[in-house]
Amino acid sequence: MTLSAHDTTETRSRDEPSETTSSDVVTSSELLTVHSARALAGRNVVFAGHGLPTLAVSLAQHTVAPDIEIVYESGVTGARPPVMPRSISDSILVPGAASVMPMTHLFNYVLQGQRIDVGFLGAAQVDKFGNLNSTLIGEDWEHPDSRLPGSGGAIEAMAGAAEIFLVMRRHTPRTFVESLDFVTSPGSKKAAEAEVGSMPAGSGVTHVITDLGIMTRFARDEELTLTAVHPGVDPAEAVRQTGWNLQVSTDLETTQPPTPDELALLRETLDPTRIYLR
Amino acid sequence: MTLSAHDTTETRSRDEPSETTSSDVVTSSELLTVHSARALAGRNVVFAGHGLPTLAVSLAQHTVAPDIEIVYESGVTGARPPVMPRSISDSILVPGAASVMPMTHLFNYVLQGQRIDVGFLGAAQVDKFGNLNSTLIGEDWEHPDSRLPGSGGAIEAMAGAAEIFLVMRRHTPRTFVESLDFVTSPGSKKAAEAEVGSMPAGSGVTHVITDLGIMTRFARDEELTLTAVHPGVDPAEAVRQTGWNLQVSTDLETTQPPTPDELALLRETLDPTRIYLR
Amino acid sequence: MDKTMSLPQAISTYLRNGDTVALEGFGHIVPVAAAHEIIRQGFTDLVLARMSCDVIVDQLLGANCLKGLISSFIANSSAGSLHELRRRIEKSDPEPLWFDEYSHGGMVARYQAGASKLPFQPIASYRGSDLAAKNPRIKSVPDPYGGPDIHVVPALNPDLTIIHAQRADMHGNVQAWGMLGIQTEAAFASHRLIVTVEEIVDEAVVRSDPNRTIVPAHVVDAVVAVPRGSHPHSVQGYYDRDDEFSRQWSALARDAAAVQDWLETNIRGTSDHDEFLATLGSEHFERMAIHDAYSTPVNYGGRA
Amino acid sequence: MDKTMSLPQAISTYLRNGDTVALEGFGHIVPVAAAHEIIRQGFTDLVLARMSCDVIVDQLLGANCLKGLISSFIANSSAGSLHELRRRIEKSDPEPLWFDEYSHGGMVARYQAGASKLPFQPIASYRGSDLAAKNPRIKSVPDPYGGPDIHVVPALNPDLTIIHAQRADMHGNVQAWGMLGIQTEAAFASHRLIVTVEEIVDEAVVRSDPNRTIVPAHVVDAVVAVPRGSHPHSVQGYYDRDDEFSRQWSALARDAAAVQDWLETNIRGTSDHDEFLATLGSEHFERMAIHDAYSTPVNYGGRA
Repeated sequence: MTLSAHDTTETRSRDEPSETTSSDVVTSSELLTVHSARALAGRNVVFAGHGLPTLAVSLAQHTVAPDIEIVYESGVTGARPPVMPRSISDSILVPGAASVMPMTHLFNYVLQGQRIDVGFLGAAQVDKFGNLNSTLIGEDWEHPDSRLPGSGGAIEAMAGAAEIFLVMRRHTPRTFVESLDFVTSPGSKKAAEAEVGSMPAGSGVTHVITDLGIMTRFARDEELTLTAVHPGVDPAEAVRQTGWNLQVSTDLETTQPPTPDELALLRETLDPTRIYLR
Repeated sequence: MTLSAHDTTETRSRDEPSETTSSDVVTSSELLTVHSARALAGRNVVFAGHGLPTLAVSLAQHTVAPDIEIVYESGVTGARPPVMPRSISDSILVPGAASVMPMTHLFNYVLQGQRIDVGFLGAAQVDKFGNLNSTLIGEDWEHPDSRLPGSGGAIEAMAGAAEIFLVMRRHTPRTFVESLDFVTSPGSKKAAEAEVGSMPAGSGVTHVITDLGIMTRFARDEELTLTAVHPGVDPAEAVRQTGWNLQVSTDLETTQPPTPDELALLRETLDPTRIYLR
Repeated sequence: MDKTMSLPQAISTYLRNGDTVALEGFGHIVPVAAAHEIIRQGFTDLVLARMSCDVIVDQLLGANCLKGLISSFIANSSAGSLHELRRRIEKSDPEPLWFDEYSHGGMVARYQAGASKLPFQPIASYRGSDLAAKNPRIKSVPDPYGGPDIHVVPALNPDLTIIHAQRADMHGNVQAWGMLGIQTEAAFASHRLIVTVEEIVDEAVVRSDPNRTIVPAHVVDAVVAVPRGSHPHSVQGYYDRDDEFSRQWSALARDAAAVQDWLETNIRGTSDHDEFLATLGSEHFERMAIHDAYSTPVNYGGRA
Repeated sequence: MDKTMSLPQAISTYLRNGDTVALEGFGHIVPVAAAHEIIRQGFTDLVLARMSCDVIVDQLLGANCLKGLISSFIANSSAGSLHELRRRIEKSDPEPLWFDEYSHGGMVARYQAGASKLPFQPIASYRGSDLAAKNPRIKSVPDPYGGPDIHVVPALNPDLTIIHAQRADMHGNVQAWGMLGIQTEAAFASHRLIVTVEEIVDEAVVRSDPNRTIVPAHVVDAVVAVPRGSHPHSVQGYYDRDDEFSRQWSALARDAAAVQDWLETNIRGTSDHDEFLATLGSEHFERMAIHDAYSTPVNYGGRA
């Protein structure tokens, strides 16, 4: 899993970590966290789960967005846990937090209330318009091959947040698919095309941050477009690992590797025991 | 305002207080409070304003309904104020109370939530089916002769409570009317006859306690019937003072005067400084 | 982010003529000082949303700040009538007032829908009431689960909400206790939010009791320290209500000219809330003194 | 009124076969001991309402207590899958399960409508979701204010709700802090209500902080003292979560026979919650120890 310096201009293999300017070995988690944090510049209120999104928001607070505030699904805002939380309902989030809202306030007034700038979500499947499936794999909805956790608050985050950032640890054709087995959280295009229901407040998925690069989409009817690859990633590989005919930006960029400062913050200040920085 | 013993068998004048078995002078407030308290037997949760209803519930707690609980419109339950509150939003209600609910809980979960056995209301006008007006006097709704406070929570108490007790200090044809100028809080009959809206949960006004006697009504389509007069009150006087053709029960009773115990509780324990026992 | 500012600055920054402004607080922690500052700055054509009216409604009307009122109870609590308001409604004197009337339950539902960004909220209590007949904004929808049509009230989304509370940190995490009214919903429903508080406290105080926070910082635009900002209403743990003030208002406001004199002397004639309080005299507040009654601390501890 | 009773007595008094029972608590203050007592008493044909599933859902399924589930998240938090539940849904093994699925927002709205005795609650988030297409109980109504039709979810009114909290007085005034979930709404929505608590305290403790009460006494049928009643979930200020227990469950429950063995030994083989805890050993709980972090008291004082 180590990477020698001469590999940087070549297409690296999937399981190899990328490299930083300081020649440190950067894990996939670190890479995803750093790019998630950078994408938070200019945003104020973030709805996030534990793990990478929490780390990304913490890093953003130390770098691009000092005043950014994180809201957890458990109703906690302004948490300052002494150690990384183990889940969004870890009671370690509560001592010293700025507020704990009852669930009616969190779901009605904050999420549906359109108070969130960016919601972080994960998914089992995503399609080209940023529709998400976290419910099931298989064709028979009543007897799926694999039953997944379901929405939780994902549907509300998608509908209420101004933007959704999707973090996917593994960019593969099984997760980036042409057609979802189940549309749990519809993106803005699919929602707009439906016949019934309130229009979603935001743009749906605007950033997908994967181990290969970054896809973005800005307008409702726009497809996710590969706008950046990580150093050493061949854009053709990203296209191959995507289950639809992925559009590649004519201005395709190579992401700037994590800086020594970013890595030092992550490793020494934010997750020194490497709970999430696997 | 004093009353000598030989008057007890005669029809007393409106402004004279009635008499107790112990020959104490009983004020109108005391009389109304005692009969309101007695009517609370068997009830558990009461929605009440300050003043007479508060006193009545306190008296009931000491007599016919030891476990009865009072809920205030300000969200306070189980209040134990050291002195009588001056209004339902007097912050003297809070120290030592069992709970203070936010207004969403009080209006949605307690009142609309049908958690109230008896709601005490007053009104500027009441009609034979227990419809109440607390909005305006006059024929032009946009420019009334006299604009009154409006509903407050009266509409919600009427619709959500199992029963409403109406306390009217002065029984007159101006307040007991054939036709209301404005139906603020519809009784169960009028509500049922309307074309739109959820059916009310309870029976509407079941008891009207006045300075002349007590009217009751039990079924939705039943009119208020004079079922008792206070000692010394001619039932014909109650009929005269009512703006509709008041039905008088064939089993008309004379109310039992306040007992020495009830009066002692009111005067010495519950309102020793006579804030409400005018 | 430090959101503290002065009251004049907060009002001039976040209020515009013609706005719908919610001033909430149910006989307790009422933003009275903020209402007075609105008068001082001479705002006009406002629509005021306030469940339970009180002296500030008469005062804002007398100062010609309001073109409309959204309310569910228009008396001066137990202190009597609001005569400036009654003159407007009964006699269109000095001019008509647009009055959008609901019950308390209807106002709660309107704020709740507004905070939740729903177009409306169902309400079960309006069947047969003339209030629903009179107000065309109270509508109904069918019940797809088989019950009768149900009334709905529209979302209320004020341009500006102002609330008063016991304390906040400089970021705008607001804590209040005692009778809470509809402040949280009015705050979330609003496009802009000013919070006046008895004290701005160190964030460590707020963070020692996060369940006490009624409005989180990200909803707040300005935090203003205004001691005695709720007078003549009470603030639990700080001062009692001034019933004499409220009763005297109901007597004074029978005379429209007296209202103008009072506003000229006490509001327009004072530069700020401190100066207004000074006109009442310091002995005045001795009557409103409270005793102390502290809550039993609870343990927020997590794993060691 | 003294509403205290033992857990077996409370469950046998207020639960019936076939009931819809809500067990709420969002990864914190979860009524685990009460779920185990339901298993011990052998109830069947229950429909369980629970927003976020956890080990007790697998355990109630394994014990054949449930014919149905109403939920919005069916994993074992971050600890893995609930395999007993997955077998039921994926393979109807050992038999089909009626599963009424919503999002968290939909469950919140259902409880809120139930608590408010409304037939339904509007919800803005379901446009375009297959969840709404799949579930015929998610319907829509027109918006009389001119917007698009809006989705609605039906009221949820459990026959019995059970919640766990830090403390209550004997009358049933319940106080909780930390992450609160949907307990207040589940309590008010229910026809019957059992509250298990870490401690039954003197009413003076409760009454020193009335804003901390999440459910007032008049809604409560039974109050039961069950220390460590939420294990393996945390109770703020009392004990931490037992993640190892939850992870081990996800491993164990891959084997249906192991689930039966576990229930036989640990639940049916123990007479009550204390005996269940004793099987874990007292050292087990040292890992869940917490430090203390007390709230700053607030002043509830009124006029002297």
